[in-house]
Amino acid sequence: MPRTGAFTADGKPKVAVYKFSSCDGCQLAILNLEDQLLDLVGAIEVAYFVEARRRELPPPYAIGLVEGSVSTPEEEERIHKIRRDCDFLVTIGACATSGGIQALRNWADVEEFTRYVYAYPEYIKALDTATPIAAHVFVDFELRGCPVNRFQILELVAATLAGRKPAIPTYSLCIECKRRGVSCRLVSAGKPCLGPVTQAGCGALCPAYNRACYGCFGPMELPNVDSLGERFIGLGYSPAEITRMLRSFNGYVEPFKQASDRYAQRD
Amino acid sequence: MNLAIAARPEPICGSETMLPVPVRILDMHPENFNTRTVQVQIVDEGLRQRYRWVPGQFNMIYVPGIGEAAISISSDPDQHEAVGHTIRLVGSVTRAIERIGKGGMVGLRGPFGRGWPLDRLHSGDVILIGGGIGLAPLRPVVYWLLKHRDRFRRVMLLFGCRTPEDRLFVPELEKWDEDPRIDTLVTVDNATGEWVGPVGVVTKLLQRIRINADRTTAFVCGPRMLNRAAAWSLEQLNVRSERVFISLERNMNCGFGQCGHCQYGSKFVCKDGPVFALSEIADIFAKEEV
Amino acid sequence: MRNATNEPETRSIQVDYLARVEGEGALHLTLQDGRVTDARLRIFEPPRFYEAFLRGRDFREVPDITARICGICPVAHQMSSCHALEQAMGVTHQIEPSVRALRNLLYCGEWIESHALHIFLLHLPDFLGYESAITMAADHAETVKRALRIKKLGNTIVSTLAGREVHPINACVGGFYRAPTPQELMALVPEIEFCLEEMCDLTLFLAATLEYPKLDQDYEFVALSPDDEYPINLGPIASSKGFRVQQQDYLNAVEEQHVPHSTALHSMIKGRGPYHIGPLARLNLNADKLHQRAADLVASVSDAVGHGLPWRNSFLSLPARALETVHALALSLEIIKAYRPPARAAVPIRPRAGVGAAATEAPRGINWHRYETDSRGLITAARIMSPTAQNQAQIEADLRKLAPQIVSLDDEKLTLACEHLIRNYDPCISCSTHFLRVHIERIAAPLDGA
Amino acid sequence: MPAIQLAGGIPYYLPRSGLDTLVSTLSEEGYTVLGPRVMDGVISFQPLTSAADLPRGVRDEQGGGSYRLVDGDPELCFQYVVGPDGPKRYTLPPVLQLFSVRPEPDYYAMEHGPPSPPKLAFLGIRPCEVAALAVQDRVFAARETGGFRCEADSYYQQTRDSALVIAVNCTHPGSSCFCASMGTGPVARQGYDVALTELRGGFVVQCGSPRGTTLFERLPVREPSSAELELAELRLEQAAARMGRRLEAEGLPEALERAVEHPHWDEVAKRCLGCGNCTMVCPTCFCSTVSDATELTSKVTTRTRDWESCYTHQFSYTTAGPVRHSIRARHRHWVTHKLSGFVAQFGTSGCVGCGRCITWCPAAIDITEEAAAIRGDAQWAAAATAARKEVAA
Repeated sequence: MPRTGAFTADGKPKVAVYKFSSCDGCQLAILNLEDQLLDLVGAIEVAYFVEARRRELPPPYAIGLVEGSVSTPEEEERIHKIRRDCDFLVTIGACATSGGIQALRNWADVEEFTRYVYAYPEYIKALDTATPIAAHVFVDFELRGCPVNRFQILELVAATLAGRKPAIPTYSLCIECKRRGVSCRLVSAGKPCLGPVTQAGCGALCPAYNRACYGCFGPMELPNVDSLGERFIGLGYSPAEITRMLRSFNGYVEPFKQASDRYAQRD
Repeated sequence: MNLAIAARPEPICGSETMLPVPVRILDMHPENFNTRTVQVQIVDEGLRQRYRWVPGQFNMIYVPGIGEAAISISSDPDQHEAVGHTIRLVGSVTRAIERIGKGGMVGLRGPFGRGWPLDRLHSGDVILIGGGIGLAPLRPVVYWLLKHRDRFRRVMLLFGCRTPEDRLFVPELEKWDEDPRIDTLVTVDNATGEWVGPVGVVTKLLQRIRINADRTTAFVCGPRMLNRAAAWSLEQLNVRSERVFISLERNMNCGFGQCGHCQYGSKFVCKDGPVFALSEIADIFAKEEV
Repeated sequence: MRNATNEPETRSIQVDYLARVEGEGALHLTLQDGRVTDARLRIFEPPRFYEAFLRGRDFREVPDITARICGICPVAHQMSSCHALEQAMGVTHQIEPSVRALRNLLYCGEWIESHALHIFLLHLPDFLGYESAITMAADHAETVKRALRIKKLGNTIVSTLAGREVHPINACVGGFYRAPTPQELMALVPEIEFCLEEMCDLTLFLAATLEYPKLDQDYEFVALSPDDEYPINLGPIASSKGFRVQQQDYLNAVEEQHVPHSTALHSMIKGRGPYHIGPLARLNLNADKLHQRAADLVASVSDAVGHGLPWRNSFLSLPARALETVHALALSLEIIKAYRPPARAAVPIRPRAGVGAAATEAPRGINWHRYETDSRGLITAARIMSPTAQNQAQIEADLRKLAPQIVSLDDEKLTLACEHLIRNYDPCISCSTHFLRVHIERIAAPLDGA
Repeated sequence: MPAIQLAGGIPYYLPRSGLDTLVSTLSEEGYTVLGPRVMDGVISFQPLTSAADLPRGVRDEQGGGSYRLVDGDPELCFQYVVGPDGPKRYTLPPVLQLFSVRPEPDYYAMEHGPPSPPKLAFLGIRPCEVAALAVQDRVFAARETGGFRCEADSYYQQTRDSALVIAVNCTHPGSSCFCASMGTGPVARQGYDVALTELRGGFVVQCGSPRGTTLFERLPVREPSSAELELAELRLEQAAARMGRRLEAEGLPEALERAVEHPHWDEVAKRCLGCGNCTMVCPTCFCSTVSDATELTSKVTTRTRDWESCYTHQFSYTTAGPVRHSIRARHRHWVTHKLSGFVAQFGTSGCVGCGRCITWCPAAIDITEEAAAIRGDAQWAAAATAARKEVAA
């Protein structure tokens, strides 16, 4: 149940936007809603959004949008406070929902990584893993994508304000691709397209630009990664290449992680 | 009252297939903590006069900006001024209907589907088995049966729900309980408060009454598990599957077999149902994920 | 979370989360007896180890991965990666001119978007005394709407050419996955023409209406400086104090140094000190190569701000950014009108062992990437120097320079003044992959109170 | 096997040069001419501006999960099989606005209904697609199946009523094709205004409706020579013999109804991706979902109907969760509905043998192989499996 303090006196929901380990692209997606931005800030109260404003309103907040993954001890603590501050917690983008590209460290020796990148590794206080927000606190809704589709953020807010379930598809990219009338990169060009196991939402961008989907919206509902992987093997791709395809921006989310671990072993 | 009641009345959909017509919420009556009975009236006088339905049919109720939900009609089919729908506040549409409240406006398409085969009930015993919100589409049948009581021998209503607080239409249940024309039995899964009645699943009530299998027709509506249990129990009691009718729930989306959502085997629940004779669906009734 | 404590002798100003910058940074300023004893821009953006996990990836994957360094300037990282890897693969000379033109167009889109965002939504509130563009919009709705339209056009250019504005998907090592049709690009022309007029108008408006704080700093400006065009994708790297190196030799000119009292590694010109990159540096070094539409405005803008080029005041980065936006809009028009689709969108590449390094001009300055590959085309070594990392030492130097002017202000105003100055650099902290090492140790220290 | 014979009344002959006149005449009459053209490596069904847009000299090679364009006879325009999309994209658009509504405090105001239906000419669609239109007619023009006035989809109905169907009989069936065994091709038997058969110099023309006759009488047609007629019939006969696949429909609906728990579904579920490609390319699949989008400030709601697939998890959603949770159940539902459910619901098979679901399935699942396995047709199932493995390798 939303707390009364989570709304302004005139009934607008207070919205907070938080950043964890990320590239800022998903927050920027909000600012990229140029045509709807003024309507949006009129319909909600932007209570906390460091990238956009200095002013802050105190919690509680009706909606919290979280970008980024948890990769430092400080972030590990901060997310718990944020969970308490927000009535409805939404993760936006691949980092927050699957760990993001930085979750590649989860398969590596982070100490070696630190030595490679930083001259003074002793100053780096980073966790051994970069993990999605839901690995730490309960998350009410997840918006996928690297980056998130800004219209899905808008839909989430509009649906929440209207009181309906947001229309966010969880089916395969192929459905979106075919609706758009894009020619299939896998069938008609033999390219290793992750579309059949990737969640729709981007608008089938890559196939429309003559390239195979690289899975930036992460796994679809109940994906059959192994079957697609076998098809890729048939097309001449090695287990190592398939492992890399799966281990990109959503590599650490379960179906991709498990499949990539299997292919890594076959390598 | 027209006896040829199972003839499917023509739905009212505005000028286009998917276009709801505006209806006003005349009344919203709380049945229990999460269930409301909503009376709506078609605003357009002409459409209201044309609108007819039979027990067991459903309407698609539309809340702009939220969506549509299939809701069975729970009022008296002879009452034409308003149409009653009993809703449980579990989804965004039903919650929105409650928010809009008395005096507000929603959209309606319907009635859809084929209702209970009242025209085929020649005589004999009628047994109604309802579980939870499944009592709603059976209530119009009770009204109808009581009006045509002399045609039948025995009329029974078995109703089960989770707790006494989950009961619907409580004043009516009490009235029917005292009405000698209908045997009403209510059971709960968990007895709370001052409940002294039967406890247990509704099919257990079947053991309490003597069924004359040769002349019994059963109407069943409840959650999936109840429907299955009732069908199985009635089979044990030798009631013919042609005379067991079950109203099914699926995700009706268009209402007339064009969107594909509510398919059950080769049936469209919205168009061929929601009421099916058990014999029609016996092949798939107990199967998973059909 | 802002916290300012007042003590008689020593004042300590701490801004724990710098607002209206991209990424997370903090400022720590210590003033003692009217002097600045410590000015530190703290970056606590968590390490993401890009250079480390790039190793072992296929070279073709690199532009998609490095785009994710920064959501604000993904094109910059993609372009630097592509150029560096084309060098490593030995195909640089095979890139068709029309592919190069498309790359410039893509980059123009990013400049327009990023500059419009920064000028109007992040920086302008400082000049007009608002905490954000949200409150500013209540009084200046018209300006904000005009700005949003220009910003949107920048995004539209990027998304038309490359699918989406954040992490675009069409650029690849060797060119593009699909070259746009002339019709797709021509559809943009009316809006570019409209926004070009608007931006010219707004540039003069900004120059004439805003009051620019005084600051005179003896900067060493560093920017790409090609012979015949305003710098975006190509050209050697030059400085206002005299060095000129090829892109791959950048590390001959700059190095990273330890700063006293700090574990910070700052980029410095070898043997000299901090340097300034970004719009101001580009403009000061390359004003003669601006597109005519922008060049025509330089005199009036200079008059309005009371100073001719070169501008040695980082507060004048705002009009510099505005002029560059005009330039990018005018250049986009020119590229689109001259566009002929390339014979092949991308050069086919056979992987080989190689080394490549390249710099491009991100909206906030030089973005330098270097890669080594093995014979299968897998990355064996990676190094990335992002613009904000390079500007950090200069920002701190500016803070020390500005301090005497503002030291008499109360804490709130002083904080604002410092933040305003930092925002001159449009710092993009998410980008700053490896100067993080500097301050990361302070994350353990309590954020509040000094 | 009886020789294939051209149907219809007195045939005409349209020289190849007449194609352009055909397209321009249609455009002049206000039709949007839709036909095959090469786009991004496939032959897509798109608006044409002239006969030059047709895929002249291009052929497609299709197989399980595979499609490639290759060079063909430079004289011929219709030597492809079928592309991924056809008339369905236009009669049942992927996204169709149903209406928009502005909620007011006391009522709601309808702002816009559906768009007005276009006037379309389908040029060069295959007999299997003509058959698919007839199947969709039964779904959306509910009159035939005893529905009510408002149960007919008026957008579909009006688009169909005004559409002109100029079919081209199939002389180049692909390896995924099995229209001959479904009785839907390679020669169009009904449901067309005009049916063409392509020869190197031009087309043998049969008119199937007065509209077709009126149109072609205005074109530079002549009477075909007996050699031309013979050649056309020979080509079609050869085409019927060259079908890549076969589906034995006899007794299949009953077999599928009995096969709910057939172990074969578990086998195919291991390969099925649940991606829905087969349903998206199928010319008879009609499933859709409606959804609302709201504007933030005006609260204006737009309701659209989008293509949906029975392979999505949410498709069978109820308050108790999706009914068909597993990929096994979803795949079974599709195959069963297509080959059996349609018969019960609409009195026709839902499959017209176009082979799209085989070609565009990334996992190369083959409905003819599935059907054979369910029927217990062991020999044919084994042969089909072997053929698939060969293609995959």
